[in-house]
Amino acid sequence: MFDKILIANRGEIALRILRAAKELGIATVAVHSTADAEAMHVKLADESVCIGPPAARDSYLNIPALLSACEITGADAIHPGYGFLSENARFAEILAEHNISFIGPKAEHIRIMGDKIEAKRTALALGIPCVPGSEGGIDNDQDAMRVAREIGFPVLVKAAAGGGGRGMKVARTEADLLNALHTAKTEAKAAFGDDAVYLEKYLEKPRHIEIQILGDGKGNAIHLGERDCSLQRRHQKVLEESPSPALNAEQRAEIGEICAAAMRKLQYSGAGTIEFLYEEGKFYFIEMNTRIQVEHPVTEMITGIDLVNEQIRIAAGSPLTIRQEDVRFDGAAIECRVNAEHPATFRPSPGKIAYYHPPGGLGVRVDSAVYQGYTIPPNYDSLVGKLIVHGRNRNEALMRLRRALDEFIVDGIDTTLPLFRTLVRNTDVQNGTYDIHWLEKFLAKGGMDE
Amino acid sequence: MFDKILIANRGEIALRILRAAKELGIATVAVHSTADAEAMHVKLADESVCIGPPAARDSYLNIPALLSACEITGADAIHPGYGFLSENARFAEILAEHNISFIGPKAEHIRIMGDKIEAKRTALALGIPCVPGSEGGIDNDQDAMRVAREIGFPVLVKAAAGGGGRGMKVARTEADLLNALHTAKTEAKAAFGDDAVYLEKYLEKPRHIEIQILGDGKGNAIHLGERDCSLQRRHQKVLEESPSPALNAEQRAEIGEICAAAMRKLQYSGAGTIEFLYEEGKFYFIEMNTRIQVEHPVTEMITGIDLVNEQIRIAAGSPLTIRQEDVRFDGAAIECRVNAEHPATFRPSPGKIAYYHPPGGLGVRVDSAVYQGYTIPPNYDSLVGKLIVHGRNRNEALMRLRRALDEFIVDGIDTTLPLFRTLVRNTDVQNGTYDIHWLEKFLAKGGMDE
Amino acid sequence: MKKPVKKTKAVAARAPKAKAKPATKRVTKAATKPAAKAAKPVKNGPISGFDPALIEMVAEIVSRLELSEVEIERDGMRVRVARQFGATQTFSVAAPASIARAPAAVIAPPPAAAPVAAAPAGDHSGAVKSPMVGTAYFRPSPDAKAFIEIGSKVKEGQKLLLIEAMKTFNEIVAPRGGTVTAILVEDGEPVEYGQSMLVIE
Amino acid sequence: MKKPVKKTKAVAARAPKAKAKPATKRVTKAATKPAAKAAKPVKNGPISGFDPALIEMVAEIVSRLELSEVEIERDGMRVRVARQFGATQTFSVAAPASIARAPAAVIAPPPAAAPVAAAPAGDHSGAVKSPMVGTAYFRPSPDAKAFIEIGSKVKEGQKLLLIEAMKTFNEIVAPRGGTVTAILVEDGEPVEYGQSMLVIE
Repeated sequence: MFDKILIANRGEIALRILRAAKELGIATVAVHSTADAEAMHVKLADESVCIGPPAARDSYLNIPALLSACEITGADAIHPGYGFLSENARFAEILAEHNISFIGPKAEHIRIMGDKIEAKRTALALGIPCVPGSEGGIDNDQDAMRVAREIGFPVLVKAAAGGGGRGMKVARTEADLLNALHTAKTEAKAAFGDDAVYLEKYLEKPRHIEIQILGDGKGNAIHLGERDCSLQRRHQKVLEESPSPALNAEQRAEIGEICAAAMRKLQYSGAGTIEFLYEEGKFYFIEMNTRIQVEHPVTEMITGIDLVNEQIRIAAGSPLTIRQEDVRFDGAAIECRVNAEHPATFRPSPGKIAYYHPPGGLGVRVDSAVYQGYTIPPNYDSLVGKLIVHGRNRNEALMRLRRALDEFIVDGIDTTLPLFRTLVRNTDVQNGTYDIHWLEKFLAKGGMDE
Repeated sequence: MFDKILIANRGEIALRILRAAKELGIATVAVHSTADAEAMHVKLADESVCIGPPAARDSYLNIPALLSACEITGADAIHPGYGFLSENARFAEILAEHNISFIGPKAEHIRIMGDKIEAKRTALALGIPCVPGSEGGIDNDQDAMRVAREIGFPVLVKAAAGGGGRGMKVARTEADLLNALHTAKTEAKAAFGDDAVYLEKYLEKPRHIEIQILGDGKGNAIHLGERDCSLQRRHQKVLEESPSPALNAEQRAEIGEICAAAMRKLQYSGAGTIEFLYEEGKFYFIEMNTRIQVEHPVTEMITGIDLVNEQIRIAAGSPLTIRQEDVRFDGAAIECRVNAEHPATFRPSPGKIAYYHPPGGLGVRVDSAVYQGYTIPPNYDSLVGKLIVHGRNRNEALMRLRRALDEFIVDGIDTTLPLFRTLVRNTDVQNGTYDIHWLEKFLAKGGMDE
Repeated sequence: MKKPVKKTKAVAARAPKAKAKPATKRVTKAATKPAAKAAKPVKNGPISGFDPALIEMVAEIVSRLELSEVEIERDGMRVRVARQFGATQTFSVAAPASIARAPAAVIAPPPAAAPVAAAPAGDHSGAVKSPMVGTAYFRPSPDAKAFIEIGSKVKEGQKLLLIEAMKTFNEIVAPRGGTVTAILVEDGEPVEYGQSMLVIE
Repeated sequence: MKKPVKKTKAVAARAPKAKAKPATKRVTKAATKPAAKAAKPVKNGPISGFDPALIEMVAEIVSRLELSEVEIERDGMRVRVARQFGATQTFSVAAPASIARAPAAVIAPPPAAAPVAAAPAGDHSGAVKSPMVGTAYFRPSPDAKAFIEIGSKVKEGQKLLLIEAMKTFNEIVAPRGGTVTAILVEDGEPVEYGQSMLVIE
């Protein structure tokens, strides 16, 4: 096991890592920018080193400074958290060259999954379902119809040279197809000087469902079920839950095993998440995150497994301590990302927290690095903390979330707490009938207006 | 189900009840003395009523005021919490006369268990093991020896008229017995004018182990395992854990089933705790608490069952939702009672909390009704809050407790947090090798001296 | 005695909240007070030159009155006294602030429309406070005349109102003689312990 | 260039804590800032030249009364006393308070024995701060003479020390000319970004 872990991150995830290390009896080094000198994890760490000015490129992304900090403190491992250097394959390699353990997967896997095309190719090869479509361009109407029938309507006609939504046409039925094809070709020609188009399955109201996996790097891997992260705004997850209201145990076991099997084949090491769009019973691979995720506590709450603890153990060379058949999914968990933003306009609201009182009691977990009097610096993301609740079933979790939200006080700055107080009382959210467009539409319709 | 529950208590248990009621969608009424006008549960309740001055007899024990508060608010049930009126059979009867539901057992069972002699008689009749002894007085040396051999050495010779430890002699071996008997008789004669004595099994280093039970009042009852509350000071529990380091699954199932069977026979309704001394594999009944207990979260953490929620459901006439075979004991939980007392002298330290920051993260629960700026009144008990941790095993729970204690900040008053920081690092506590005398001895030996 | 007309339970149930909360929650602070006090040293100040005792004295005021800042300038006579509300008062401040934004408003009750006079009158030396929880009645029966009204002259020991608690009617009498200058609860309204019901001056 | 003698990792590993922490953690409170400001009047004032005892005395007041700031100006008689509520102050206060009682002292490091001069000098306008994390060396090789010592006159651009980071030695040169009045880190000691290493006046 490691003697001393350097935490190459900030905010709540830095504190999360610190807690896991402490519970393993491992010494901790907090590195921080000058803007984060007063951060809670800095105060709680065994040692701390200021590594640069506020700009992340000069501090949290500053590899030489991190290496120097390891050297002067004698840290033998780095946990990168999420964001920053967590999915930087070169960083993982440099650490290896310096005999410092990277608490994350092999550089090779980070690199593969960091490249969209390579990731999809690998996923297909590993048997992970992807969005079906024509392999290459579509030359004529007959080919178009044949492929469209194969992948099933609705289909999306996309310009090969396109981007940003231009040159894209949806065909909902066979009758629509040729018209869509010709329009797309015409538009593509006009816009890009190239009328090559291809076909892809069109998802109208997909959910975002992701599978948490753990691998030991030696060919063992398990899945820890899914998280439903469909409530998003501008592609940012807002509220996550597990189990997904859309899946049953059989579907969970099936997609879970597909992912675990893929990770066994890949000899993946550490924690990872395979993200899917999900519609009408089918999963479509989006990407794989080769790191711990913001919403990991949702999985911890229903499985009882400490994911960061497992990451550290695996990086230290331990085998998986849990077999797939030992993983149990107990009850339901929901996480709210409380941001320092106006709950309706989402204008960022950094500043000093004048009063802070987190909720407590049964089934309530708060992962937050703020405290009363702490000033949220304007330099980084706006996450104030995560409120996670657990209940014996989804309804109990929702009721618990409601009461916990009503106890949570963060004053002095705007937060998105009021958004969650509204969401937890919304019928669609209560029924679990939402897709990835739901929240944007809800907000556009004035859901948060007075 | 009830429409509105009046919470006839204060402090953390009042907040605990409020949370359970909110999660069931039931409206809440907080009643409070003038000293508790700023209490958190008062601020969070749907309605609040001041029922009297600080002295408990004029407020929290004032039955007419509580009835009037029910009347003016329309509350249809009262939860008494622990202490105050929670084990007052007459109160339960008066509520019944006023058609207000008492969230607790039948008055009859409160009364039986409130009377030491009647409780022991009932326990024996229900098959619950009690401390063995001579049924009546011991008349001669032969009888004494016969009985002593039956119950096994060491035995305690007790004056029938005695009390407060006077007229008590321990006989560790047969050779000691007659001398102890005669000395006790002589002392008893001198002290009480009556030389009648009786014999009882003497427990040298017992643990305090209690069994949590739930009954539906209709003959169904289950047990939820044990809590080990051996770490005590002046008969006050200080730290509780489950499972007990002293029991194995078989012993747990056996004593648990004895208690559940007894409660089925009794047709007990609601939550209750059967307390035992435990020594060398044997249980000896002490008493039964016919209410929710301070340390109930320990059981909630390892079973996932919300005990206050169950109390409310049962009082509303619902059957038990959990069968014995569905009860699972997951991992280990430990609770620390953080008191507003000096950690070495235990001098009470009421006053204003200048800074408050509870620990958070995975497996950490804080049940506390204080907040920064809150003044702990000198009128009631000194409980600041309860820190409860859960881990996959006892070692993980201990490590988590250690890190959570180090995060916990309560400033402006003295608290017993430093005591727990010491205890969690103590070898005996870590090994679970403690009995009910351990803590007093540890403190007497200067365990908390600088 | 006949039972007076009583409001329905549903109505009665809502009332105590509106009444009780603002009284208990709003009292806390007094932002301006310290200013007057802090100004003193400047006015009288015969201080010249640097003096640690001065700092100590000012600091002591700052500390005692929980000020966050005192600024004194002599030339041009500048005084600045600031007080930040942190810990002590924050909960009372914080809770309402959160409610304002909380759709459910469950953290604390809305700052109900308590009669403006109620708050000051509550602490008035002439206030008659309820000795128990119950329902206040100002007349012996629904169609009878009220015991008192605003402007009534009352003698010590004179009957003012009844408080019903546990089906019994408890007479509340005047603790002293004087004129009824305010009645703070309505007929049939629930009252809690210590709640001011009327003022005799 | 020869590699200077380097302390063993074990030693180096412990060092930053003692050093780094007081710098990063202790600044918040009264200790440094007010002292630095309080030093101002000393310079200009006819009090007694630079007087550490004065600083110490003011700092003691500041500390005892939990002030966040004291400002004293002599000409025109300006006094400013500030006290911050809430976290900046409270957390730093709270943590050490808890540690004092915590047997493990893990909440924060003990208030290590930083040189008394270090704190005020940290914010000194003449302080030379480290532009990177690394290990400071004051001589080009173990047996060589130090580049500078206290009292050295230096010119702008003159070599002051080396900071080793990632096996390379980075020259730190004087940002301006003057006299070295303080050296705040030891030879071979780790330094963090922004840490004051010496003072040129």
